[in-house]
Amino acid sequence: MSVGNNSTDPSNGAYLLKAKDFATDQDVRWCPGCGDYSILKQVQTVLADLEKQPHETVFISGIGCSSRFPYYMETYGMHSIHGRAPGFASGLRIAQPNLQVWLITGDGDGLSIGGNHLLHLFRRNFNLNVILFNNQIYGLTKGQYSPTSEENKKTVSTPYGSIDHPVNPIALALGADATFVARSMDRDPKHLKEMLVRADSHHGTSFLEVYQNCNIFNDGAFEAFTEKDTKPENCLFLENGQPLVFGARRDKGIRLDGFQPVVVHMSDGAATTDDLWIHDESDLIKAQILSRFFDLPASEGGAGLPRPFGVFYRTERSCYEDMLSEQLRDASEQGGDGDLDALLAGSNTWEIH
Amino acid sequence: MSVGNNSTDPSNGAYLLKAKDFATDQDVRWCPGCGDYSILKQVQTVLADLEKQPHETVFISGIGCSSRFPYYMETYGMHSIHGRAPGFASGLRIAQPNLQVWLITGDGDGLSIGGNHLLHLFRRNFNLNVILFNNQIYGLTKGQYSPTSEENKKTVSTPYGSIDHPVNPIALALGADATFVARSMDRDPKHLKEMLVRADSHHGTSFLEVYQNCNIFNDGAFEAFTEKDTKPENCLFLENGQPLVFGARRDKGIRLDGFQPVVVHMSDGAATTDDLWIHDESDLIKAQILSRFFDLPASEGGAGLPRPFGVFYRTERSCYEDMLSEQLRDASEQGGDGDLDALLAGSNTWEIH
Amino acid sequence: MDVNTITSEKEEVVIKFAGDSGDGMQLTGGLFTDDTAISGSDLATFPDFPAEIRAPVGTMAGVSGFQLHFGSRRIFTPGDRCDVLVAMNAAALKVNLGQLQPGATIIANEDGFDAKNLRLAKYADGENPLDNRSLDAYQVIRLPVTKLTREALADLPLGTKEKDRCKNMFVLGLLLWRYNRRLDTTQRFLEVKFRKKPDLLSANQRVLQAGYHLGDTMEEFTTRYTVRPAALAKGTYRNIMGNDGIVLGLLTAARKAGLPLFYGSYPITPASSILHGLAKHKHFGVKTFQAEDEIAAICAAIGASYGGNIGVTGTSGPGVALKGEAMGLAVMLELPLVICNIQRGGPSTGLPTKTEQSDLMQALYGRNGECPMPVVAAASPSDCFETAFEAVRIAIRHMTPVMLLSDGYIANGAEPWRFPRSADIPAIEVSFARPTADGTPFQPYARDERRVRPWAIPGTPGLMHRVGGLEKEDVTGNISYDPANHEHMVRTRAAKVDCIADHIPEQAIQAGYEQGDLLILGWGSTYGVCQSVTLELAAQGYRVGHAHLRYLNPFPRNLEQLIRQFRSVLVPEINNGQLVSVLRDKFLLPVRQYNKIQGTPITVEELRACALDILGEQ
Amino acid sequence: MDVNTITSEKEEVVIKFAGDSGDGMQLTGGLFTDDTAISGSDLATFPDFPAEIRAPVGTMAGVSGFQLHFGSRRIFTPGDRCDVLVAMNAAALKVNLGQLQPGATIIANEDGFDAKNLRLAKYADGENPLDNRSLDAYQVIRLPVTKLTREALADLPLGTKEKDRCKNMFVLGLLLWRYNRRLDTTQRFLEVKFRKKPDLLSANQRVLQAGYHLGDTMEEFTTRYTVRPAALAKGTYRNIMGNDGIVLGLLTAARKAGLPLFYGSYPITPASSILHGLAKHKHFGVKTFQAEDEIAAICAAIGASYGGNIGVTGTSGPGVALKGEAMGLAVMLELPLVICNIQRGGPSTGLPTKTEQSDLMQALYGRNGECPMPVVAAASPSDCFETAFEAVRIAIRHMTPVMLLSDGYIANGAEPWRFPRSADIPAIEVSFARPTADGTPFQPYARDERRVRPWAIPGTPGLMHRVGGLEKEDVTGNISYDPANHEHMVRTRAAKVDCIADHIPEQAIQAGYEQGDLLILGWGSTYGVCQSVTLELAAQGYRVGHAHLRYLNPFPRNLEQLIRQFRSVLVPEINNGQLVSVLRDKFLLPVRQYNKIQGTPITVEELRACALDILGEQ
Ligand SMILES: Cc1ncc(C[n+]2csc(CCOP(=O)(O)OP(=O)(O)O)c2C)c(N)n1
Ligand SMILES: Cc1ncc(C[n+]2csc(CCOP(=O)(O)OP(=O)(O)O)c2C)c(N)n1
Ligand code: SF4
Ligand code: SF4
Ligand SMILES: [Mg+2]
Ligand SMILES: [Mg+2]
Repeated sequence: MSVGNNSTDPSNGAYLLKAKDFATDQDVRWCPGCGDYSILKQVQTVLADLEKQPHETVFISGIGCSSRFPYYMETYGMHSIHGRAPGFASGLRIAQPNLQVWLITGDGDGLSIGGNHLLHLFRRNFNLNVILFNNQIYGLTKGQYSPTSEENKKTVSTPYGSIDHPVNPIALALGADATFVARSMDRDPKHLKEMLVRADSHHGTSFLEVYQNCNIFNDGAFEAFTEKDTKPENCLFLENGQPLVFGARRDKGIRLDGFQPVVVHMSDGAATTDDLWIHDESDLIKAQILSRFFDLPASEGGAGLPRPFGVFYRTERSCYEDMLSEQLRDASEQGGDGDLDALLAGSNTWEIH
Repeated sequence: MSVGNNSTDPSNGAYLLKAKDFATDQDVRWCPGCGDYSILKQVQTVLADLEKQPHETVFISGIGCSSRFPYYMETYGMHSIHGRAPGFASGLRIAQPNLQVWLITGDGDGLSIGGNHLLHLFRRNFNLNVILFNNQIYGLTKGQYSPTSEENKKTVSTPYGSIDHPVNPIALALGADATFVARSMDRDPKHLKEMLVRADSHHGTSFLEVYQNCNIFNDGAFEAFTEKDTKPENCLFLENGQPLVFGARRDKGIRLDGFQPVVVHMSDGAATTDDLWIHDESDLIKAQILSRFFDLPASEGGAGLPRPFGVFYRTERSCYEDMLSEQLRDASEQGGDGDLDALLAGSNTWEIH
Repeated sequence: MDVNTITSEKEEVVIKFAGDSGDGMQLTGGLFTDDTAISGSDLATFPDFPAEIRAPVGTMAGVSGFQLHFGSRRIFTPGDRCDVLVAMNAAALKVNLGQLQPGATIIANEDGFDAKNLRLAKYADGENPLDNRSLDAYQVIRLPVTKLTREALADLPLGTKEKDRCKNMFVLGLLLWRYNRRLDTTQRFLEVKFRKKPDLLSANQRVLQAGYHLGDTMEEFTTRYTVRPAALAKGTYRNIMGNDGIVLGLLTAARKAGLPLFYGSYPITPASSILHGLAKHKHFGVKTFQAEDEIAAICAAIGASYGGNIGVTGTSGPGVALKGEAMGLAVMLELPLVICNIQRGGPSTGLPTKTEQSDLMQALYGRNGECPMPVVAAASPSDCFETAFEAVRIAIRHMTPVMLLSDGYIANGAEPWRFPRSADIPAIEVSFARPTADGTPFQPYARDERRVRPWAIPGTPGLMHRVGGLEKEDVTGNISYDPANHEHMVRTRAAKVDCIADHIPEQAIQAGYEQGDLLILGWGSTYGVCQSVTLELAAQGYRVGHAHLRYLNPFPRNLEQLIRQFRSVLVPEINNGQLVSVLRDKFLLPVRQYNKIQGTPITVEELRACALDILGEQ
Repeated sequence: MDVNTITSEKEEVVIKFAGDSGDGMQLTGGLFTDDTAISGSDLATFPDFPAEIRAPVGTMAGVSGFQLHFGSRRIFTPGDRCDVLVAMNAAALKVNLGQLQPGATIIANEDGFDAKNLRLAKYADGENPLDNRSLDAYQVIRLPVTKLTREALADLPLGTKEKDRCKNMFVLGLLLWRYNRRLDTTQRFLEVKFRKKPDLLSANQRVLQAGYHLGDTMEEFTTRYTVRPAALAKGTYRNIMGNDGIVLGLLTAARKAGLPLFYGSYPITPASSILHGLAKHKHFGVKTFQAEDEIAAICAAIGASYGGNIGVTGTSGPGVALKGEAMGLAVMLELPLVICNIQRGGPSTGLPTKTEQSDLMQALYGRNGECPMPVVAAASPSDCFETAFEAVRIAIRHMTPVMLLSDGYIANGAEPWRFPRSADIPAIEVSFARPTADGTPFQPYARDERRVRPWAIPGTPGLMHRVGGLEKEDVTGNISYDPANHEHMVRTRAAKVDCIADHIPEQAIQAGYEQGDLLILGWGSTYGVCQSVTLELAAQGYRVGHAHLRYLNPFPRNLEQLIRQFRSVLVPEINNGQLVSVLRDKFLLPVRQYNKIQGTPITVEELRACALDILGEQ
């Protein structure tokens, strides 16, 4: 861990880690311009800001460009096998409940081959943070469509266009009873950092989908949300307790007609912020409605509902490893610390003289 | 196919198949009293009622007690491997789009090892019917808890009680964009048959969860919903376009306060059916709310919302195999039927003389 | 004891208790076994359950059996053929008739041979084997057990159903009388079992006594038999089943290594009972994790080992097929891991409730790339304890995944076990990597003389490093595409496994001659039959020896030399010759083979005949 | 052509085109190869791509290369060492210097050796290999290619970036001149390629000519070289890469069987291009299905075969590890299926972009239970066509899953192929089961003389039946726990695969002597090097022969006898000796082995040396 020009904690004079202290000496092998760089930088920054200890932090990934991530973090790390990171992370959480575990996955790694493990991770609610790099493509294998690719996508494996209906990761996570569900994007460092902090602070499995640009095989997939001219019209940034407002002049909002969300314009006095839907992170039903703001951005001919970013839903539920530790504690309080000789003897023995 | 005492179609004098014509000569190996028997009987009856042809019908299952099903159906059948039935069914649908495919799975087969395949089946929307036998236990392996088992369940594998938060199959299917989502129970043959007919009539993947009693390892898991004294209070039978009414005297209903469903009593005049929520199968958001009527029945100390049975949600979306056939048709219309010699030669050849 | 019964002695007896799943034959057999053990006999038992969870009452599919073989000599198998068959109904008789000794005794419950039972057992209309002289070759004792049971309980306030459930005690009592036992032990067990149900207790005790006294009173019973105690090593014994042996072996090894045990598994026959057994022992700090599938189970176990626990996963053949990719990763990560494969009949789903040894090649080769892994195999229920301990020891000391092979026959079989005292069990040394004093960078793939890399647990300051499935540079562990490094690593991983041979015992001859005409070389659950046949033939003067392989990869260093002490080698396997292939490959040695692929153990008769053929040719 | 250049003849030449990923070296090499092919030379090519998708410009990790070996004699490999290296930048030179012949020609683009490029190539400060005499052993031609290109395009309305993208044409032109070619073929290709971009077309043509003319004008170039046409069989040729060979083989076999082709796959290097290739050919009725994982992919393929298509799945080692359980089911179902394994460096994720032959044991044994499966292996890019055809034929005619092995070296390598005329390709006979005339019940596991069961497609009236992974009774296919039946079925499944040996060609000697001192016995991608070495040594009078195995299970009937015609057998493999193990097991035969496990092919030098050692000992 290279120690840069020291800055110290005024309170105790202890050395304070900086973002670059979380960087390894390995050359980063992503393509120039890849959205992964930004995510890496924000993660390193956030870990430093949160004064995390590198040796108490573990990054576990599957396989994919995104899953190269652990090699670039000066923490403990495992670049495992395709789609299975949740398994390794679950075992590690059980073995070492004091470590901080980050799980890095992609739209293929986490939603194609690894979908089932992710769902079971959500329901067990292990206390760790999942960052899903969604670039709507298989990057590492050079450009096949992925479960999140839009319909009729032409790729090397679908020259006639893909015919699978895409996964809605947020809706899926909610359906699987995830306790923390959020979305951010590579191109908005401030928001991304904020979401990383939120994810870290949640006790339970935090699921953070990050829109990430693959500038080689799927360049501009998220332009409508990331480019400053279209972003304000297409992105709805969720803030707990705040009305759902968006638009360059923050003059548009979301109101609910019964259950149907509609866009209302406040400029033309058609509505005021008081009429608007107030975001409530703890409301699963509303979160499920928000997760369905999923059609094409208006600029690309969609129904015109903006794409939400931020924390859709958050709830408290006991974590698997906490309950397990409790069972172990109770068991040894009752059963004692386990008398090996008694165990070996079992309930019924006899002597041969 | 044993042909019983003939009954014939008055119109054309053709022999009409009866339920027992869909039964094989194999002894059924389920435990006496198992809920599977009822489901088998209803399926055989429905196939006969719908005048299905045995040779055009295929049952594909994974592994589990429930997955023994195909052996008892005088149709084509494959008892495949654990959790993978969706793969085989997908391939078969693509190869033979004219066959009628039924996929039989269990809560372990379909939601534990096979969860991911089921989700991808849903989004691809192959035209087939999935019947998930949910007995909230692993039957064939003799009684371990399953992904649908209630929390703190004591089983051979969890003597201290299970600590996994259970899967909500309906919510999960909705989160995965299934196009037909319904629930029924082994003990209500009439309703079960109705749901089987509905599932069959849907063009796309029909997901039907059936509560099934495992009287050996999880007896009475669904008593509250199946026994006549508690059933009316705990079950809400959904009918499209009808108000949500339940109760022995059909005097209770569901109203929505904002998004919060509440039980209202019509006897005490507190409400009339006009105030009630009208079921709309095509409304995904409402279906999602209904899927959350999932806590313990009131009789077992739950919040008091009844458990819904019937079709939660239904929508039309193109099926994978139809779109694929179309692509193939277009391709040969453009590319011609494929000139093998041209293919072998490729774009660039030369002569050696 | 009344005068006109005489007592005769027997060296060994095989009894089969058979009845409907509901007749409680497993309990009956178990109780008689306990009493037998205490009487000092050596013994072996094997249950056979119906393939279905609950097959219809009275059908052959529903017959449940329990076989006990005991004697005053060493007993290694549950026995080929039965001297006594208890048949609680017609189906039980039909299913087991083929397994009887000529002249065997059949104790039949008449009440289980009524029209209905006969029909369910698929006897021809009007045919009752008890009447139609078809059993003349046997000594048939027919008793209206149900009737007698009800009579014995006539005055008790129990329903007929409950009363009938006691009828197995009647048979038990009768057999205890027949083998000259006393009732007290069994009484005590019943007291424990029915502590909370006093009326059931007295009912069962009454019926037990009724059966016992019938022996004294009934003319038919002229003889009682005694079996002298066997020459067993002095000490304290218990009964043990194979999967329980694994449970205890894993718990003991973890304790002796001072590491928490993590067991990740997905239920599958016949491995599930390991999960069940371990889950009961949370007060030993064992963490059991029922995963969503076999892949998640092994990955979680690897994750736990990465975190400094000893990670173990268990399954059967089809599950192992799913774990191949993750095992490959474990080989690359060079972390401790134990994979238990309780083999069953294959291929595919195969015969889940039957036994087989057909996953050896899969254990050795069922992964992509050059992916060497140590493989050990248990030979018997009690040997499961030591083998599981060894698997953990090797995994930890050599930082490698280890495959432990057992099978359905061992898993469900039981035998007496002179269990060790914990104090006598050696510790397993574990050394986690510590931060380098001089702050020099940590090298996760630096190796010791055994080619073993350090185990550096996340949470340790200063040892941050990255591991993964891509080829890595030796010493530093950085990703490396360097051609020479790849070859070096492939050969290093192989050498690391080979070098385990320097840290395991040499192969010994376990019975018979150290050299001579025929070596019976086995592995796994054929141990008992190999021992029996070898001792028998050696006693008859044949120069036969038996060696049984616990270590299948690497082999003990002296194996080839040991084999070459014999003119012929016979390898009996419950597969199509898998160890044979490995031996031919390793030693270019023509070996004879006996293969039985019927989901059932090789019998003494079968192996003896084969061995004698070979000896005859010489 | 100007007077002061002379023309000399060469028997063979190896050229390496190397530059940054962006420099278009693959295209340059491809175009030069096309022209070379038309000139009548025999040839072989191999690309080497950077391991990363887009490594940083100018770095060694970013170097992309294309190697061409052509000559007037038969050419079997891309060549060990290069006679000519085109180095578009410093990194390209550094990466490839090790591969050069002594005295080789280096054509270096000066503009790629500026300070920045030198630094990125990790040359010491101030060191430029073009200046510091470190290349004195070679003949260095340094040209400011970028500058010259820009000059050639000075007056064109293109951005510098676009102009610079033409610089590979300059080199191409120069090399066409050097090897005495004309420009017309290449011109034609450019016309096609840039049909829609006239300005880019003229730009590229201009630069091409500029490079060509430089040859005439520049003093340095005193010699042009000609390579006579090789003695190739007359006919029409095309170039083919390995995975395209599989694509064509599968499509042709399906067409010749009159069955729709279903390909279920999950992307993985280096197998993905089979999926890409097949997806392009929907007008051949091929149905491609990109599944959610490898397990779903093979299950879907089995489902398609169950439905009467020919189901195929393709992957690489780690994916095969996941398919083991489903392959076992396919063996039980006895349905046609082809599993393509394009092997890569292992174990685990290993070296995804490198080649290896280390999945042979996995192919043979990587499943639970006794689970025999035929295995065939392709020897070269063009052989992929025939081997894929054979795999489909065996799968259909013998109703069995078949494993087809290729590897990254074959997949990405290319060679000229005298492709067949469809009319000359035999049909594959398929007979679906038809309803029994007499209405007798259908027997799904009745077998013909090859032990093959009927293929009864759902939708056929009267043939309703159930299949599955549990052991089944022969003939009826009903579930059966009968011990004897299980053994019968295990042996039947094995015999069924063995009997395929009666329906494949006997093994032939493919080069050199039919008997003698040394047999070089290979399989898979070592074909070229085995041929080269054998022909060379045989020409020198050594009694060496070469046999290359396409059929790895079962072996051709005559294999052992053929092997025993030689004093020694040498098995070269890009693994740790897997075929060697199989041969030792099958034939108890000591074989010599040459193993290279570096992710790269065995070179002629290496194999020659090893062969000579063995011959020397004799
Ligand atoms: C078992 C297995 N199957 C397939 C692959 C090949 N593979 C590697 S990454 C990948 C998908 C990557 O997509 P994604 O998860 O979206 O990551 P990205 O590269 O887009 O960041 C695939 C199919 C593999 N390495 N292992
Ligand atoms: C690969 C694999 N893993 C595990 C098993 C063992 N197994 C068979 S069925 C089953 C679960 C059955 O539960 P469920 O799907 O709910 O079916 P049920 O028996 O309850 O009807 C398991 C774990 C198997 N056969 N194959
Ligand atoms: S391929 Fe795409 S995702 Fe992968 S590193 Fe390059 S730009 Fe990033
Ligand atoms: S175990 Fe349960 S689910 Fe299985 S057959 Fe018996 S009762 Fe039915
Ligand atoms: Mg991706
Ligand atoms: Mg179940």
